Amino acid sequence: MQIEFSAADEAFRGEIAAWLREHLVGKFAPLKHRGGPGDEDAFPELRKEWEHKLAAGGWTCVGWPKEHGGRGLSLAQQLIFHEEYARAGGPGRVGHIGEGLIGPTLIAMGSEAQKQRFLPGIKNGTELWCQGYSEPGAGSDLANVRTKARQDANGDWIIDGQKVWTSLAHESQWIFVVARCDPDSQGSKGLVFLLVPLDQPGIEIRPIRQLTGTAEFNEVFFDGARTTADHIIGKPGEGWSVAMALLGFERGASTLGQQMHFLHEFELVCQAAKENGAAKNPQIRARIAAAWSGLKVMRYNALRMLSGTQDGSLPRAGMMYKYYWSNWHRDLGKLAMDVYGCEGEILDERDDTARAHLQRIYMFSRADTIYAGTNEIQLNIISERALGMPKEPRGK
Amino acid sequence: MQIEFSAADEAFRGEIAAWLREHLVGKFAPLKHRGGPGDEDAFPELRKEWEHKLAAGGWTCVGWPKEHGGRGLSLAQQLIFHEEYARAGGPGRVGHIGEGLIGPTLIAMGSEAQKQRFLPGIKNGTELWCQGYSEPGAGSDLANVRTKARQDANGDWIIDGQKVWTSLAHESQWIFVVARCDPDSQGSKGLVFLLVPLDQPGIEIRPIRQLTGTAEFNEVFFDGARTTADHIIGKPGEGWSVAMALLGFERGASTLGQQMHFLHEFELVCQAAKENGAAKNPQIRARIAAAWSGLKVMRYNALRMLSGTQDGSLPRAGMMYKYYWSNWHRDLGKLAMDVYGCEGEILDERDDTARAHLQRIYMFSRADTIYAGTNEIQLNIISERALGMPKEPRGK
Amino acid sequence: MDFALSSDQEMIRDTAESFLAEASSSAAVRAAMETETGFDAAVWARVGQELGWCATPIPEAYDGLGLGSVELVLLMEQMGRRLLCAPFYATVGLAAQVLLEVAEDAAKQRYLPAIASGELTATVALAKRGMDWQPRGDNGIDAAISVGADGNVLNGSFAVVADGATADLLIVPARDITGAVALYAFPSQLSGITRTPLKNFDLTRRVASITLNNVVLPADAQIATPQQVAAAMPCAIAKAQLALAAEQLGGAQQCLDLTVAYISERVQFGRTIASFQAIKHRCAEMMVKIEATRSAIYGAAAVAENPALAADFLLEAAAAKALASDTYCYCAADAIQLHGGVGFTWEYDPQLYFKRAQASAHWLGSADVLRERIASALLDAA
Amino acid sequence: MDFALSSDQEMIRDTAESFLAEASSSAAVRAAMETETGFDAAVWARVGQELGWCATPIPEAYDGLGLGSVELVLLMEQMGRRLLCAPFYATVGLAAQVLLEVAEDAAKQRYLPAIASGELTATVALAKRGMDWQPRGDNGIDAAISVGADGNVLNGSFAVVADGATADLLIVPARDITGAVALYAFPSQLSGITRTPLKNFDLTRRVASITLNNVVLPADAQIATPQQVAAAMPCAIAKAQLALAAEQLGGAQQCLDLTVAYISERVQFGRTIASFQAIKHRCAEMMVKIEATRSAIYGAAAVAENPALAADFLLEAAAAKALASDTYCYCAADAIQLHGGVGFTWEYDPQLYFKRAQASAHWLGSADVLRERIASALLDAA
Repeated sequence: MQIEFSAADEAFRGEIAAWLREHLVGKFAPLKHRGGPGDEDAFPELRKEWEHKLAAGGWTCVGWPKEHGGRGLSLAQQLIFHEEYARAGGPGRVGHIGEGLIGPTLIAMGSEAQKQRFLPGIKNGTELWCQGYSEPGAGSDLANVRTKARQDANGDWIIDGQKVWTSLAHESQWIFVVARCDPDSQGSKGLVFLLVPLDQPGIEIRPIRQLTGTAEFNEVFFDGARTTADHIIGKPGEGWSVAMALLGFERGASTLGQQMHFLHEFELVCQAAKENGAAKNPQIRARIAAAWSGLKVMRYNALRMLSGTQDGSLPRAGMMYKYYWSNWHRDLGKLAMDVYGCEGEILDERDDTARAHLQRIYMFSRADTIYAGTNEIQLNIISERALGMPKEPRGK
Repeated sequence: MQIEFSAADEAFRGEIAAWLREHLVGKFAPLKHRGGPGDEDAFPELRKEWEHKLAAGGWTCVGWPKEHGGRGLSLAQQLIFHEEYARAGGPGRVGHIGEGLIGPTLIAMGSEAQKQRFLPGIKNGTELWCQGYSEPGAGSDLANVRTKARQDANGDWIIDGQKVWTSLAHESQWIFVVARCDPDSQGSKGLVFLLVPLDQPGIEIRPIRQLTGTAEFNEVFFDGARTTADHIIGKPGEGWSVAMALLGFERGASTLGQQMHFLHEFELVCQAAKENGAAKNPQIRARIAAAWSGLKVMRYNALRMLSGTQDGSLPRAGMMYKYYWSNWHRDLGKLAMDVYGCEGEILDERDDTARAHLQRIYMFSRADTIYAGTNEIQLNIISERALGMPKEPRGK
Repeated sequence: MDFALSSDQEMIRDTAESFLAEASSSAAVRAAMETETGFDAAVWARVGQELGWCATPIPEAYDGLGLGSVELVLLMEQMGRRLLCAPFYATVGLAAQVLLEVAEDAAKQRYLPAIASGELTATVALAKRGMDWQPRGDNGIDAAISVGADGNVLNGSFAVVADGATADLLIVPARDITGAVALYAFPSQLSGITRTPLKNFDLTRRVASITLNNVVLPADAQIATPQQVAAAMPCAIAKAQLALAAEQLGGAQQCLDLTVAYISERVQFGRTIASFQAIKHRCAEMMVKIEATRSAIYGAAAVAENPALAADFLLEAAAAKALASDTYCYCAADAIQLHGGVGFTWEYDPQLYFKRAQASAHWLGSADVLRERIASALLDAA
Repeated sequence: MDFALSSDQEMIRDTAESFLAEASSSAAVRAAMETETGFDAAVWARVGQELGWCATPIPEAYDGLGLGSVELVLLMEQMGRRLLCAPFYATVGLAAQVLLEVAEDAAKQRYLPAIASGELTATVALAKRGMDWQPRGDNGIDAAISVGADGNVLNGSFAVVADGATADLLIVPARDITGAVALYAFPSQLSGITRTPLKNFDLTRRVASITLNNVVLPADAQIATPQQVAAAMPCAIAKAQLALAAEQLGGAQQCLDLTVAYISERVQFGRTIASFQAIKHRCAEMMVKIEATRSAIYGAAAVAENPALAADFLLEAAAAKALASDTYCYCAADAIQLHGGVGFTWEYDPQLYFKRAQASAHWLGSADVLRERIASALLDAA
């Protein structure tokens, strides 16, 4: 158990830091610290351009194996990459669903043809992806999929139904969809995992306005939408296991990058408290100290999770990871507003001020404990899988 | 809605306060603030003598109707009595189960003969009562009674089984018992409510040692214990409704007296904090302020509860009453120990010091959120009865 | 001693409840909050002139109804429950309380009847940087009087004033020529007054900044001396805290009611969400907090009516406001969480309450500040 | 960078786990806590002499094993889990850390080998009124050196000293003749030392008060100068905090494990208690707190090994101790609650953990104090 990085790793840290110092400037400067969750509609075109710039520098898909176009970085170097990217204020990645979720899934489970067709677009930032899992009737109950997929005479898939909470749908070219291919099936059986082009008449995208007033999420309506027979991962009926495997890639090295964003936000809170005198309020002080402890907890927790256990099982540190960060982040948003006091609710004209940033966190972090498994689902999972307590019975 | 008492009520306040000032002295002085929950084994003989003294002064059963030997006080005067009793440091009443629970139940549902037989002994403090509800297999699941009662040829009831968490069993002459008289019944059906003399060969009382090291509670074993046919309230099979009616008397005017004890304890905490400097700790200050708010909440909440709604239903203030006070009290115990810091765990030689008192609260208040309906049961009841949410399903 | 509501009080509450269910429905609130002033003048006219709510706490001597804190609390609770967009709180919950408790009788005669009749809206600027008033310290006030050719001249600024852009009458604390803080009231249209509506995230209640630049005050502008301010502002603020706490209570109650209604319909895993025990307990916790807050507020309102308990009232109002702020924030946050995905959409109402909860939590003292004030009274006295 | 335990570290943990499951079973703990000294000398001999645990953090130069904070943390965690009644914490978690970080080399040579071999027990008296050490302020220390005919004479008192009645070696801070606080070590049997065992509610770890009345010290008693104390005590205390935090973590883990085991068997309403969702979520919350605490502790232990991160270590140890104190108190309290009626009996074990949790929460700084220290470092620096 050691906390230091090797000299080679530290040299690598210098390399990525220098590259960012050199490139995240000029026209890209306004992107600093922008485009994260809750801010995904910030500068979409410029962020796509930034994605190309990153790709040109060889800084996309750094954890992918070299044979698939990645940089093949070690875990330690991936950590360093994500840390330095976030430390530099690198903007939210429009390509993150491709790079972090569907890309690794294709590498693990896709056909050779699919890899050749899709990986380069992800790697180069030219094809962006979004995720079609949740449905209006099935937010937490992910297996309760009602979107239907059937094959026509020549094998093309025809999709009807609706997905919801799809971020970046407007900016993306592709969506991966879990749909029910066996109409008599229920729950996690009879599902199929499809790759579907978004730009077609059978698909309509409607933004959902959030409590922030902005619209990061969308509803995606499928009305006879089509994709070809070869755009399937796994076989018909195996959709659930593919979908779950994909979610397993969520807890990757990029979590350390998220934490650097959190650190940045935490520092904004401290700065605001020092400036307006809230730093003299003993209760605020205690909460700031607790938030700082939480940053340490998340860092070491992620390192424990990524280092794994000898038997390869997902350790408890991994099972509580999402619950912990989402609640920490929500608390930080509330703390920030309490630091600002009466002025917390005043909206700044410019949306790149510290207060505007922290107001976004205050509001959008409410989604953190809901999407990707609500707090309640997380606690169910922890009690059932980590503690072996009885499963919550389904109704009916 | 008004908070003042009438001039007549205030005169009554002077009367009881004066009586206590005159009588709670001399040999009775050590009883001040003693004998409450968690301290029920303090000075049992002297407290029985005190009960007789109270009775001689006409200060027992003050809320009972005059025709049953009570003082027939108005609700306001009952509040005043209990407040002044507690304010004077009046000791925990060894007769409280008789006066507060079985007495009112007999008045409401007992036969004339039972009233004549039992009420005077309660009123005079010469016959003490304890409660036989909980069983080892059914702490929260009160209806899951396994103690059996059957009638012999001449109608006497024969009781076999076990009750637990019975306080004051050693000091009492009588126990009221809920037992199953229909061996084929389940749950709240087929139960009988019996009045049983404790001093008989078929009954054995074993104290249970608590986390405090002392033994306020007992197990009571029934092995062919007997009571006569006339010592039943209601009919065989009606035991559950009698038992529930009895519990309804728990939320009486004496709750205001409990609050005066709480105020006394709160003042001990403030005093300790001032003396040892903990009163300068901002977190302790915030907790003390919150505890003070809680005292106000409990007082007004009790007044709302006792004043009732116009339609006679138990208002929400009543449904949350027990949950609120028990958690407040538990928090106060923890606060007290945090005020004492490193010295909190040091046991004083004399057990009438403030620290000893607060240590008892710290430990015994853990029982507050468990007995008479655990926190979890309380929250079930609130969500189901007050909010109309679905009932928790039974297993099997 | 009787803690039940009288039948008159129940009627006041029930009337407000049914009026607001319609006049301040979710659709009505959403329409009002998109208007320039932030409220519907027609609804406001009904509230002030037809229903006579503005007259509630104002004594009969000033053409009011002469009712008390309990009645005002019952009204505020219902307004908070429905997020009524209106200058009621600034005018009646705050400004009328300040006039009643602090102002000279001449000022009361001049302004209270017009407030009671619903014709005059008013607000109070408090600390320089926000809606706050600390009984000790100078609240950062830089507004100051100087003597000009045409009488007293006022300069200064206030960063956040409730309904500051629309109120007819401004009441502001300012330093008199000795440097002590007195209270001034004057029409908001005087020359030299700049009222800048601020964009704020609680769209259901507007705030503005106010700058006073060589404002020549009318001769009768001073409504309270520094001595009167020092002596009586704490009580006025306590009454305003209590009214705000009641509004917060109503909001918290609605968060719970909306949540229970939604989760009783919403099915996941083949069951209503309401059937999950963890969810039930969360709702029960909300109810416990709400009822505790209600007890504190009703109790403080009863205490407010008893002059012999004036010192108690200051602390009880502080406690009620602290509890109400915490309870509202808790319930609004949990309403979003238990609504799940739709909870953080613009379309569903929890977000409106969530924003109001956070904004009002810092008006007239945060819970931290108020608890510290209580602690000081308990622990620092000799 | 690797955060997995090495196989050696896993072996240390697993050996401790299986040894203590037997040697410090509930029955063994309950027997030990009724003895006069509060621990079983035979078990202690096995711990110190046979298993070599006392040697763990002591460098090889002083006949130790030269292992680090990670290994000590793993051991302490298991001892806390089983409430081992033994002078291990006072001797190794506290006294050895003070000797290692603060003392002159001669003192290390004199005492550390004996501690490593398990032959010498030791403790440190800290603040006058409790087991605490504030880096600023004088900790109320009134113990002071004066010069007598036979050498230095020590007078003073300490109210609460861990294992103070049984330790062979006493280490105490005392004012030297200039009034500055230096550190002294001497045998506990010297004339003039009164060690009074205190009755305390955590029967699994004894405390004593110590009075020093004209104690004539050996010539070599001073083990650190005031300068050394000022410079190095914070790090020694941070190491002691970390060791205590690990012990607390183990206790919290056992509270959860005992609870899950009990409620998985206990049936109410025809179901195991473990099948109620609200109970499941409470257990999950415990686990989240425990794993968060474990991450903080393991991280701080890794930081402790890196001299370049010494300043970070002080804060991270404080954070770990604060988290561990809160987590332990929370889990012990919930263990009682979820055990229901039997939870507050003497017979079931949760009460033992509940008392240890409260007692240890105030050793070496309460969570309040430690968080304020962190806040000060974050917010008050220039």
